[in-house]
Amino acid sequence: MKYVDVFRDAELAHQLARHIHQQADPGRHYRLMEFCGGHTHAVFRYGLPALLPDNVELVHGPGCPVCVLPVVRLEQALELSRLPEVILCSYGDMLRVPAGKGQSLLKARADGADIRMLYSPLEALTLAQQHPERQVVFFAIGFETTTPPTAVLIQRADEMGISNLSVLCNHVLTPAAMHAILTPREGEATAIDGFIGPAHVSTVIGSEAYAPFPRQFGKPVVIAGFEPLDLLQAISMLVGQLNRHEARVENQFSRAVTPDGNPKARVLVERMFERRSSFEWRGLGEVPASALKIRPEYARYDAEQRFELSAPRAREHPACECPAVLRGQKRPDQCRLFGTPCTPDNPLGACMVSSEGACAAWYRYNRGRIAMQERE
Amino acid sequence: MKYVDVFRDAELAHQLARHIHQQADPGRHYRLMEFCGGHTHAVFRYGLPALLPDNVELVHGPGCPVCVLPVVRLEQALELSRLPEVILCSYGDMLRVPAGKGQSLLKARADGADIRMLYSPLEALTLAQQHPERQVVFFAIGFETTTPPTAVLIQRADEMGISNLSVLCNHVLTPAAMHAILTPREGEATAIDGFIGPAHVSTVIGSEAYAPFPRQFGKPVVIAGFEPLDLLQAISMLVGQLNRHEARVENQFSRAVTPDGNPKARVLVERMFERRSSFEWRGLGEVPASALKIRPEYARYDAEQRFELSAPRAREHPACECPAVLRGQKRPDQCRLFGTPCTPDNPLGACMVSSEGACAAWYRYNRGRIAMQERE
Amino acid sequence: MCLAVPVEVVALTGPGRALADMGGVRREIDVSLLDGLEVGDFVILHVGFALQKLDRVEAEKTLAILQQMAAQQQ
Amino acid sequence: MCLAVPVEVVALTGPGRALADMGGVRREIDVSLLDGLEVGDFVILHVGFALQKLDRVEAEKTLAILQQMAAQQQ
Amino acid sequence: MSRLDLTNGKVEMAHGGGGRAMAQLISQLFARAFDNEWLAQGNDQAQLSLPAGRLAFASDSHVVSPLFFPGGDIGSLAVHGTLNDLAMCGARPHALSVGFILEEGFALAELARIVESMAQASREANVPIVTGDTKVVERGKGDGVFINTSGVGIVPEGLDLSGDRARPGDCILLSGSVGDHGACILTQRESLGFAADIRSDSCALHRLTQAMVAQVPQLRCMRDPTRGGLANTLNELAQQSGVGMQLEEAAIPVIQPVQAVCELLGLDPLYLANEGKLIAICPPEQAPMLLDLMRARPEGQAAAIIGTVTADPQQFVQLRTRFGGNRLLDWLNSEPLPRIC
Amino acid sequence: MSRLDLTNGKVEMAHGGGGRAMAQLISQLFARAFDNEWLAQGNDQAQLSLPAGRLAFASDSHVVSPLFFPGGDIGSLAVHGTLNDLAMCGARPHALSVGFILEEGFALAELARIVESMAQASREANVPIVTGDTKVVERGKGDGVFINTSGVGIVPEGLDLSGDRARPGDCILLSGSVGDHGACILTQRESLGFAADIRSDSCALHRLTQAMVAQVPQLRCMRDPTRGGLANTLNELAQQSGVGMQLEEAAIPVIQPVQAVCELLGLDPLYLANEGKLIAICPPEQAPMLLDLMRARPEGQAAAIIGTVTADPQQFVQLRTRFGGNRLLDWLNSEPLPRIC
Ligand code: SF4
Ligand code: SF4
Ligand SMILES: [Mg+2]
Ligand SMILES: [Mg+2]
Ligand SMILES: [Mg+2]
Ligand SMILES: [Mg+2]
Ligand SMILES: [Mg+2]
Ligand SMILES: [Mg+2]
Ligand SMILES: [Mg+2]
Ligand SMILES: [Mg+2]
Ligand SMILES: [Mg+2]
Ligand SMILES: [Mg+2]
Repeated sequence: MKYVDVFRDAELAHQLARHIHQQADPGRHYRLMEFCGGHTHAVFRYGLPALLPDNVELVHGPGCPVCVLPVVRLEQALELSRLPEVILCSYGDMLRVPAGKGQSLLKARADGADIRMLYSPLEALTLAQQHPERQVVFFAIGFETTTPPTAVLIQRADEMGISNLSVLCNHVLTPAAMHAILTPREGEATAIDGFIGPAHVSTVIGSEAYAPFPRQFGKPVVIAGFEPLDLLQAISMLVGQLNRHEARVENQFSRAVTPDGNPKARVLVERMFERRSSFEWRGLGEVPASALKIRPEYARYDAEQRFELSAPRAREHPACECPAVLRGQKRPDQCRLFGTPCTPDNPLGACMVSSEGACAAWYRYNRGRIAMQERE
Repeated sequence: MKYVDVFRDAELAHQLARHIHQQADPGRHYRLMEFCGGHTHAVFRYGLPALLPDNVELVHGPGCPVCVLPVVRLEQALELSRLPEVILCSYGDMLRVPAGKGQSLLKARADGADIRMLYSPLEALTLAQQHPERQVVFFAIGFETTTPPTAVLIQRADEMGISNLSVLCNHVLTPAAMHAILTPREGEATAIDGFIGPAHVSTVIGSEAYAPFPRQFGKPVVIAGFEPLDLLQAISMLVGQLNRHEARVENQFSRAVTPDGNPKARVLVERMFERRSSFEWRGLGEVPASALKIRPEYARYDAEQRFELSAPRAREHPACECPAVLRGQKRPDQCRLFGTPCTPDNPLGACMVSSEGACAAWYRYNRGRIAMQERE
Repeated sequence: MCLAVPVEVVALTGPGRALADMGGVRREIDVSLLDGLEVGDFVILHVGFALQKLDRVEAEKTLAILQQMAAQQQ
Repeated sequence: MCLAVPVEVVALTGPGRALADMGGVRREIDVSLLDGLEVGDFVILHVGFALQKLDRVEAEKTLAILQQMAAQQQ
Repeated sequence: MSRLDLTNGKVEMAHGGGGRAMAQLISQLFARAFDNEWLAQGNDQAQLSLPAGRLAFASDSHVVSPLFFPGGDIGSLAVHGTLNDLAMCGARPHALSVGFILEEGFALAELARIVESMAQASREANVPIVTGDTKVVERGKGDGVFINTSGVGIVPEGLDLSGDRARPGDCILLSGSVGDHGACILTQRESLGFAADIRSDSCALHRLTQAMVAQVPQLRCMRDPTRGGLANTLNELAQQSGVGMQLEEAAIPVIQPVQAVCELLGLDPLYLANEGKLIAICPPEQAPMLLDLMRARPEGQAAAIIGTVTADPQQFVQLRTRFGGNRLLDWLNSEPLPRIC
Repeated sequence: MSRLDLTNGKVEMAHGGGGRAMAQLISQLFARAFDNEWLAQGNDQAQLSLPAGRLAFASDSHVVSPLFFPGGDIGSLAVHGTLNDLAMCGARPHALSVGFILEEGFALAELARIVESMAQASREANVPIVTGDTKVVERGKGDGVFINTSGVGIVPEGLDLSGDRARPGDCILLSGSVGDHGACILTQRESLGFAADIRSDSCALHRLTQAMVAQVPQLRCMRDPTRGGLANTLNELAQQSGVGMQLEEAAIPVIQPVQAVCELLGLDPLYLANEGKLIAICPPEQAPMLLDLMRARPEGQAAAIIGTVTADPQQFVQLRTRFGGNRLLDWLNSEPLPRIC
């Protein structure tokens, strides 16, 4: 596959890894956060930690939209799905995510709710047209990458005069979350040395969006593609900056990321959405100006306006260490719930929800070791 | 089973049969029409012809509501059933009846039409309440027995304010059909000597309803129950009248038939229905004043008013001898379609449609003999 | 035509409603077309409706006639 | 997050629509967020939408750098 | 592995997905209930050491509604159904397979009840369920649960029972009353509104048949008159053997509530399904012995000789009524529908 | 008996009613297509004279959607599925049963196409379909057609293959590329909108397996990685044998369009279903011979040694990536869903 396979060359990867081994200063520790769950996924899929020096540590960030979605929002979706007139549709990732009491969209569907999986949001238009007597609700999740498609959906519905479609909007903003991660809490020091920035988000928002982080927090950001060579190169670039005491935004994914991203997409998003003053991120807590809602001009497409939604209080497990894990302050196995009872089959916190979550990835990767330790 | 088993006593039956053998004048032929399909059914279920003298012949009449229903009316029901909003419901008997082109309600259901079988018409009320967004149409068939229950259905729907229910009314009148059978066509002589009158119809209309037949046509009528002893007794009573050159209405089923039937039921029927000036009986053709329609005061419950129904021309097979068979002018096997191609699996005329039809009964009863003849 | 059977009223269950029994099989039926029914009465049941009361005396009479006709043949 | 892959535009099928190919697998995609696309272009595809054009020259540059870094290790 | 929630849980697509949830369902429900060495092995097939003899092999799917009814449920019915098809050729049944097709959203508690019932039927029959399969279909594409059972058995040496072996003069025996299962299911259909004390006759007949073939190896054939009832099954046999049949109505047992249901709905008990009855055809000399033997067992306690095989190129099955008339018991096209006329 | 309308006809309730319509369907469609002496006999079970040996017995229901797909259909799949389960223990398959659950309204023309495909698969495999059953469910309570097949075969003397026999040091062989069937079905789902030239790998493996066990009777076990894919199936085997496994990613063949579908949908081909592949585990000494033998046959032409069995009380299946890292191939709960992240 063009522009894919070449960036998975194992031999090149080994040579790159050797380069990083040479670069890395044995006298220091590099804690690099890959913000994006896609990177976390790639890290484990290709087994990159085995290639890296011990003192280059990858810290897994909150960049997985289903992980950070507050349970309250999922419960609202479940509530909507139970209305007989509603067809609730969302991406496959969302269907398995557990809410309280062992609920999930998949279980709600088994219980009779009409829940459809979409590959592309435009399929919601077709559903709305095929079922004029029903209310189609698109349960929208995702970062800046997934937001323009949702904007196109609303635009098309508007052009086509479709009145039985609405969007339960949960789009969130990457830079706001990075800001929260870098803002120390009381008694904390910032625990990461630099960011591997998300390639696909950046194709939309552009590399300029990360300029504040070096400036304000002195942390370098390297935007990286999702193939293993991309990641290794970005790691090398971050190690280089840190060795040189630099903090700049660099763009490893120059093949699709420009300084200003996709202006057409950004204009469209700006037209349809406005920032929420604050939004809860599961694991991170309330983050100011970190999410989007549909503008009042398009309120008729806003499921939050169209339906009366209850807002139950989300109760996270009090011992869950996700806030510290997602800030890089703690390793997953330093949470006392990790492994027992918190597992990917029974996730108690955000980081265990999807295979891209920091705790889930750690669990899978280290499960052999963990189980051995438990036996002892 | 009380009031059932005693009237099925085989020993009594044989003695009664012997009585009839003694009664019957070997010098003459008795052609007695059991008007009612229920009687036809009983005749074959119990094997009565074997018990009777050869010169006491039972002629099978048109008293099966599904047989005499014109194909046009069934096609209207099929048409209604294909409307997405319609739930069409009817009695089990109706579901298998073939319309043109191999169609039937059962096949329409297999094709996706929402067709329900009812045991009692009141179930249509429940359906209408359970599906407020749909139109429930009760495809009503039957003689005077089945008409009062339909009347109660309309009355209840009216009292309960149910607006998504209507009735496609095909209720027909027994005396009108008997009148048609006794009215000779050009070149015909009346071919029957007397009627075995229907017990259950008579529980509603009363024995007085048959008074015109002896008076006007000189034919005796004996209302008979449906158990084999009832039938044998009625045959004996008819043979007796004929021997005595009498023509009276006698009531063998005095245990449930009175001279005026069920006045309460008759009043209700009178309130809801009026006579059609003419109605087509499959096999008999147009018979004046032989069927009921819903009165204009209740037009909102009349499917013929509520829906635009097309009235395709029914084309019966030109060689079908049903008109002659039902008048007792011909035996089924005198029709050149009988057996090949007209069979119960592929009925070409009214008399082959249900197991109570004259040709179907003849076919089943005489099939052994017929098949033998075909081989020769 | 018109399948109907004699069933016994075993309980009056509401206005125009009764529980009927035939050979151990029971069903709630509509008796609104008949007045003055009592438990123990037999009625002629058709499509869930009682169409007529069964007259026990007449039934016995009919049976007696049948038996008499038969007796002549023995 | 944000699974997206480079696909080749093999046909323009209507306003804002194109047929895309990846390794022999094809799908109609929405390209309304990009202007001036041509057949043969590669785009980054996410949930059925082309989010960005892929710059072949930059891709080659990145590869060249990678190869150069690797070469230093041989 | 977490615990299956057999109280409030529902069937999910994952239970048929081939992963952990399916393994959990199999180990915590099926393997535990059916408990035998073959299932415990966890292979995709069972390997059985059987005695010598011809192999009998049968399969039936079960789709009954309602799933639970007096006298049984879809689970026990599925076990009995296939055991009986094996038994009808004189085989001793040795093992069953089970294939579940579950509808998404079906209550695991009901499934567990059905599985327990299958397990009990299998234990009582002493025939293990040695292999199986589970599929899950989306809600609205199934009906709670469908169950296929297949089975294998061994036919004792020297036996040769087949539906084509009936000969004119043979006697036709029936093991008990007809129509119980069909009438039971009808009275369970809520919409008809009937209440009656009718139990399905569902039961395993292999012990009875083994006794029969042991004593009367001359038996021509046996068959269980399930769907289509006695009348259609006899037509099948008549056609297979190229013979006619003459039955005596008075000899065919029908229990009163079944007869009453038939009167009420205009049905004929001879066309209603049975799930624990068999027809046996044997030379006339052996008929009395066979009848005694059948009546001596609970499954055959109401057995009767109901007619004889006739020479009839038309292959008609005829019934002599109690009145001496003869009526043709023709094939029916399908299960009879309730009638008003 | 009138003719079944195989052009415009639809499945009706009567086709499962046990009467004439069902007899017609059986004789005019099933018995004609599957054409063999056992079905022709028309009994409720088949009686088979099999060679001596342990009996293998397997059963699978098939519920695939769409019913027709490149490389096969539900009919051929149903035949191959059960043949393969028999083949996996080294058995020679001798006979199949088939149980249809048809939805009222299903086109008889499609049913005929499926039946013809089953007949062809059965002929090609030289394994007859000897007994069967048909049920019809009301419209909306099924999904066109579900097919259960069960099968019997004979295990040659001296063979003992079972999933619990893998031992540390054993080699793990795979007969060809993974994910073809699963990816094919995904690309056939209209709603996803993909078009790709991916054929299901559905095929019968019993000739391959018979060659394998004849040459390498030391084989520990075989299994076909169907639902759940290679990863779940290996986890099953690891758990059964109480061992671990170490695989080499680079050794596992995945064809390019399957890989591309996985990239597009965020799926892992190691978890996608296969319907014509097998895993074989054997002592290391026999592995090269076994590999050669597999590669010499069309069904095993892309066979590879993909890993080894390890001693691991945790029973982990691990994959060494092309980059030298190790990744745990855990059980999945169910078939993977398309992802956006
Ligand atoms: S192990 Fe579970 S509870 Fe603990 S931090 Fe991770 S997700 Fe939260
Ligand atoms: S045999 Fe058929 S066509 Fe002829 S009269 Fe009877 S019903 Fe009509
Ligand atoms: Mg069977
Ligand atoms: Mg059976
Ligand atoms: Mg059977
Ligand atoms: Mg299976
Ligand atoms: Mg359903
Ligand atoms: Mg199997
Ligand atoms: Mg299989
Ligand atoms: Mg069967
Ligand atoms: Mg369906
Ligand atoms: Mg298998």
